[in-house]
Amino acid sequence: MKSSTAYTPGLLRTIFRQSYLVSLLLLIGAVLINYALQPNFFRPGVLNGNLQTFLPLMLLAAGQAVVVIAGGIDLSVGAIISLVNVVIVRLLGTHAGPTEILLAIGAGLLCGVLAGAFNGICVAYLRFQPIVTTFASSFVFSGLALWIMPSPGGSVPSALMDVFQGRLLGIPSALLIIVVILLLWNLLRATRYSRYLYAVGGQAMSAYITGVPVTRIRLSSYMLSGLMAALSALALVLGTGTGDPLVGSPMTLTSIVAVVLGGTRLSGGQGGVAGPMIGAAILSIILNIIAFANVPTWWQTLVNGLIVMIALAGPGLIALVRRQPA
Amino acid sequence: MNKSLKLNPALIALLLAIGLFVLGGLLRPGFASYSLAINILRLAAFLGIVAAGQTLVIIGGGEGIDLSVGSVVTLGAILVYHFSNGQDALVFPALAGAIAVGFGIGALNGLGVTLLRIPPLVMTLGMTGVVQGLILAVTQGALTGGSAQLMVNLVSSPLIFGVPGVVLLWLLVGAVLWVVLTRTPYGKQLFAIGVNRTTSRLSGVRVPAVLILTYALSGALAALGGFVLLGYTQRVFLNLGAAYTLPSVAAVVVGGTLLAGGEGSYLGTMAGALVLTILTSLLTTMELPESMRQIVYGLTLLLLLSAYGRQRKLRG
Amino acid sequence: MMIKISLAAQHLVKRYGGVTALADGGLEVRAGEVLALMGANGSGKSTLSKIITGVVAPDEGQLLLDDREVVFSSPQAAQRSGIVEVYQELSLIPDMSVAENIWLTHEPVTWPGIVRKRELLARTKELLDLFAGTISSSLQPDAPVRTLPPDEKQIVEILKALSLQPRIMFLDEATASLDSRQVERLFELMARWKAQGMALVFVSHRMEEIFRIADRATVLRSGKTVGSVEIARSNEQELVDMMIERGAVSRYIKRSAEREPRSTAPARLRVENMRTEVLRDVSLSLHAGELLGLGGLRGQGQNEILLAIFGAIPFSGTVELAEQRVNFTHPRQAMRKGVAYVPGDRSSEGLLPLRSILENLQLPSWMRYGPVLKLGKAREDAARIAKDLNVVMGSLDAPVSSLSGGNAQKVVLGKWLLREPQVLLLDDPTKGVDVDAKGEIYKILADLRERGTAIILYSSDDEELLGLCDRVLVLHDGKVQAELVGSTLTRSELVTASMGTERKSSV
Amino acid sequence: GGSEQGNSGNGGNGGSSNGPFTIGVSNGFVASEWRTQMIQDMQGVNAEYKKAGLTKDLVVQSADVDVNGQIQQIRNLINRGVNAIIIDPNSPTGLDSVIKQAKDAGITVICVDEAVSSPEAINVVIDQTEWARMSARWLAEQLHGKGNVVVVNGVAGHPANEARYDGVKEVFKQYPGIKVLNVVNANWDEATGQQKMADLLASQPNIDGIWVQDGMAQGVLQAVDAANPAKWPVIVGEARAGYLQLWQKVKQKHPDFTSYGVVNPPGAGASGLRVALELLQGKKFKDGTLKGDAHNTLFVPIPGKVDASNFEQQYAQVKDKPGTYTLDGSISEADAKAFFQ
Ligand SMILES: Nc1ncnc2c1ncn2[C@@H]1O[C@H](COP(=O)(O)OP(=O)(O)OP(=O)(O)O)[C@@H](O)[C@H]1O
Ligand SMILES: Nc1ncnc2c1ncn2[C@@H]1O[C@H](COP(=O)(O)OP(=O)(O)OP(=O)(O)O)[C@@H](O)[C@H]1O
Ligand SMILES: [Mg+2]
Ligand SMILES: [Mg+2]
Repeated sequence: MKSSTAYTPGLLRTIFRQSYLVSLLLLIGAVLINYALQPNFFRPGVLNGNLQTFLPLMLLAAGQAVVVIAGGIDLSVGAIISLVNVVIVRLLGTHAGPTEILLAIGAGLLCGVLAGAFNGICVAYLRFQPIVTTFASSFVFSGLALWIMPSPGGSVPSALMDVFQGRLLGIPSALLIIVVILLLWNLLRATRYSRYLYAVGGQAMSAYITGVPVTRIRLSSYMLSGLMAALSALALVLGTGTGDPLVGSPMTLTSIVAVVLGGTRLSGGQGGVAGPMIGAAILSIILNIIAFANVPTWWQTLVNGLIVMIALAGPGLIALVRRQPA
Repeated sequence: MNKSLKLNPALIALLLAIGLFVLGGLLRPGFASYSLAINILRLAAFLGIVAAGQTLVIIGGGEGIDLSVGSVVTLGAILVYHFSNGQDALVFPALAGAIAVGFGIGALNGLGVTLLRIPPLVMTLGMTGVVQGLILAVTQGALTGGSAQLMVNLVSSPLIFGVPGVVLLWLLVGAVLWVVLTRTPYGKQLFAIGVNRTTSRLSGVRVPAVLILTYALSGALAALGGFVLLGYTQRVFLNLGAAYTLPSVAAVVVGGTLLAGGEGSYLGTMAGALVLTILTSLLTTMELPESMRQIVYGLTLLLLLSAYGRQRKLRG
Repeated sequence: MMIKISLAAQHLVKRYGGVTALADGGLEVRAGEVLALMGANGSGKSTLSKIITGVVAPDEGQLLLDDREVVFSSPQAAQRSGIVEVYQELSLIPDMSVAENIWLTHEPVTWPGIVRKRELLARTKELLDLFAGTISSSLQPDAPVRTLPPDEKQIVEILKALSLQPRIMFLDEATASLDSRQVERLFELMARWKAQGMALVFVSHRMEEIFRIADRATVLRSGKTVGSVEIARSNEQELVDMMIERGAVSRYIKRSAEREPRSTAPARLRVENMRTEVLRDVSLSLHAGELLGLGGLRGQGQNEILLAIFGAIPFSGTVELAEQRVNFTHPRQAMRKGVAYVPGDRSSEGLLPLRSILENLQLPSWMRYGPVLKLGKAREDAARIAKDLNVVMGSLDAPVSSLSGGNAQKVVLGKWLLREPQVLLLDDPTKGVDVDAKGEIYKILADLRERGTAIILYSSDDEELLGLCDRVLVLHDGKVQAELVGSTLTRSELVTASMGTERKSSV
Repeated sequence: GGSEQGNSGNGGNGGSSNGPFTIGVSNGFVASEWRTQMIQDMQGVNAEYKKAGLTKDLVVQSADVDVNGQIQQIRNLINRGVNAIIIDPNSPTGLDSVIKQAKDAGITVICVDEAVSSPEAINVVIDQTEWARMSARWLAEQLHGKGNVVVVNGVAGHPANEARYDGVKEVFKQYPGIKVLNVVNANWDEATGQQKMADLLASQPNIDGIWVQDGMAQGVLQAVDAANPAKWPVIVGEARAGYLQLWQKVKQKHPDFTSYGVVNPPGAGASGLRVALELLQGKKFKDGTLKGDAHNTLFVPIPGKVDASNFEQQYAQVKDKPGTYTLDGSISEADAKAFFQ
């Protein structure tokens, strides 16, 4: 049947069209609860500290979202983080000067893009199924990470970390980065390229016969995801000041939960990047809430799980209630 | 599209398994031994049984996937361990209980996916967190109980020709699932749903009911997997099953079942489980640094994927 | 003003594994003419046009553009040479807006690839105005395509092709889902484009359309081009004979006059003030062995009636089967009570493409073959019904996607006939089905009617309604506009009723 | 923004004071019996201090988190204004900056179970390298200095894993007769350990000895028991109830079976708590107590080992405990005071 959600014209539509509307409300709710439990939440220092810890997952979710919008999924982002993380720290060496720093960061980002390209070639040109392909490639990447740095170590020039943990142009660096990413996304959203992304994710065959370079777009989506993973890794390096070949793996599945929390459907062709970044923030804030709500030790994991489930179920529940009267 | 490649993926996977095993024998004298073959069969049985439910869920389509199997395996084992408490008489009641619980958790997944329209991947992932949380909250980390001798005999000790019971149990599961998928209305309807839900509904199939049942079965089979795994380890651990979640998906895909749904077989999954287990064992027995093991494992998996399970060409 | 061009396709061959989609396809079209591409279902029309527009890679054969050989490795390549197609199965992205869809790949952009939104909307408006008066107010540039009815989707698809300012345009069954006014408008436009020197290739199964719009016709038969004729110097019979081996033309089978429906007998189906999002107080009754037609413009609620009776959508009002109040909330319940529904959209609502013909036929009936299926029995029954409907197929185990339109439609019918329904609901069952297959479907319906099955038939083809039905309800704007029976069951009555008293809101 | 953290704690200024103190705990990995026992031990010890009016309830943050998540845990503890934070670190170096922030906020930071490189923190740990050396030496001696050995390690790339294996390599260097056939990683997971061991036994008939880290020895012994080779290899074990119970079971069949388990005490957390309280009360370490590269590590003694000599009484202690219970031990208040001037 035509499951066409009735078309509501005018201003209302433009509001409801925002895929991240629900997640934004959730975020506000979460922040308020957090604030209620932690009165000093809005202290610049505290807020900045929180943003720094949220940032890596937010960046990762943004990259994951791009792949998802283009109709794919990337289970290797965590491994890419680990790989880039150790590459950067290795190249920074013991006492790095400006050139080493630039070199290391450049190489790290390139490394992420290449890893993404590897996924992209397998999925777009060889037409493997995304989930298992990226699951398989994640072993390759984490293996490489282990090979490059068998056990955690290395250090990062404290000057560099201070830049990240301090302020740029008077704004907390983490906040600045988030804002820049969102602005860049809005710019991208206005380009033809972003329409290709949505077209490929929405209906690859239609996109192809319309003349969209499907294969290349798929490839590029994975490269973007790789790049964002690399940025996330960079944020981790600057936050932790060390290299760790295992650091990324726990973040992979979380990034996907963040994408969905952000109102971006895994079926592709819909949603955006802002939502998933919000989703990532929500997931991190839940940890704060649990921390400040004095949840008994043994119940923390359960409470966390339940809150996430409820957050995921929220939109569905609303829709369900809406469906009932009909 | 391409008929020659579609030519029964289950068979391809089986050939791959045998090929890998022989290759192992060449690379590593002593690999292709009877005892190791038996050992591989046993290990494959654990993965295979856990991947059984995964197969059903994936065939059901709609991005169907169950990432909660790992945690349910752990829960199942813990329940049997606790309630059987080492007494043969209590093994089967405990098993029944564990399977019932697994069934219930799966049903919740199904409800979330159908009624609340939560994408299966995140629904089941979230369920993992909840189940793990429940285990911690209830046990507070103290896992008490015992594993009955009966269970140990059933799983570990050889029954006939040194073949342990768990392998026979696996074959039984395989036979049952083959019947279920190809010879029952449920199976036919599951494939139909996997291909096209609108058509199925308009042909009188109760799509949500079938899906909820499917996720429930996946939970139940995962709990069964926990039972057999317990028979092997004889002790429970908080992360007993975690290592099975994603491999179970890989086994299904290597077995030639489409992640898109609507096409596949459990026989394929069984072969897939064998392939993955042989690969892991081979890598274990070769003297390689862990980093190399991981890289080789990943690349080989990619190679397997290239054999089939590719998506259709854009340009006909 | 466009330069004169000509396109010739010669000896094109395309095989899909076993199936040969196109054995020796060819056509020739010049600027400023409309070429009708004709042929039965599965004769290769779509394949031929898709090869020319670069979507399908041919196995053999060549393309000549202005007498120079060309190879299109992708749709873009063909587009660059000014060749575009209005695809039979459409090429729209559901979640994107009308404007985004129409201009995809050639949006007006400024550096660095930023799309000029305002200009985009303006240009889209211009295009939409071409169909002003035949489309609803909800067809706006920024409306998501997902929310549009089939006819308006089709129009967007046409405008999308037009927006590329082509020199050669293929329209593959572009009229199949349009209503009569929209077809009128399309023909006016085609005439205009033709005058401007565009070459048009027009695929349709509707004879009267061919004779109205086409200059020449090229006919395909089972993958081979069997010839071309000047429409002016030809007639329906000749074309039909070229299209199908046996000269047998379908004839509408009217009820034999002596067996009038026994209106005195209690109604098999009665519907009282049915209301849905679209329907407004529809009531009807249907007797055993009666064939009731639903007419009117597309999307006036015809298929909502069928879906509601079948329990597939919620509604208010009452439905009685054999004088018993029923309240179906799921098709399964309706199915159990002997109601059957053949959906309008074959591929997405009627079939399981990946699965075998057997599984498609038996999908509603598996329960009958025991908890552990007696496959032998199921196969027998399926084979029988497939034979009755003479479905042309490799075997019951062949994937249903290997069937051509007509045969696929017979499978959809067959899966319900297996259950010997009391009430049969049909949503445009001959849409995109060739003359030959149409005839066979008419015959099946007649037999069912003789055997006392109560049938409701919605058709977008007025001839069909007039030819087949005992009674026709004309719907307009969710209400029954008129009931045509006996003397009033005429074309003119049907058309006037279709338009309704007041015209539809037009932008 | 460490400096800004400074004023965000209430009463978080270390120095001399006599409580009651609030102690925070950050644990970044929950799916482990060892960690749960560690937390229970700490809660036990804290109960004493609470009765004495020295502390309030422990503020425990326990969740499966990545390094970054643990940084967030610690930040939250800082923002709650606890007086001391006891960390079981997910990374030896990754927490340095947040630990510094804690220090700047005047909070005492103790790392247990595993050492961190940050000079601002005090590590209260057993010497993981020595822990490994002990069992490696025992194994080498059992083999009379020659034989084929396989090693079953934990998570490749995990610092504790590397530290321990370094110790092992060190020892084996002194015994040229010992040949390491193969090294596998079973991720501190009993089931994985059992499966990998089964593979090794089936494919390598000539294994004389097995060195295995704790958390997997049980699985390894089970695999050996199941394969039951003609000549049993010498097996390093672990000091867990489950393993000792299995040991006892094996002894029934193979009276001459012997093994060796070094205690890796979850009580480390409790020890850390005691040290933390001394520091909070303004005590200073005796000179030379702190060792390690950063001179910030307090090695608490390894509480003991299980071998043939003391198996019986050790087994008696744990024969009714859940299999996951680890032989334990933590320093007494007196021991703790002994470290201070
Ligand atoms: N977006 C696209 N634009 C233009 N051509 C495309 C696009 N996507 C695919 N194609 C063409 O469609 C065909 C199928 O795509 P693909 O490259 O995956 O097939 P292939 O590589 O020939 O298959 P195989 O790997 O089995 O040989 C190829 O000829 C490719 O060049
Ligand atoms: N992708 C495909 N795979 C296999 N067979 C195909 C494919 N596409 C078309 N065919 C077969 O090729 C033949 C020609 O199909 P085509 O769609 O060109 O016919 P058509 O003339 O357009 O029919 P209709 O009038 O129903 O649109 C049919 O038998 C069809 O089943
Ligand atoms: Mg066609
Ligand atoms: Mg067709």
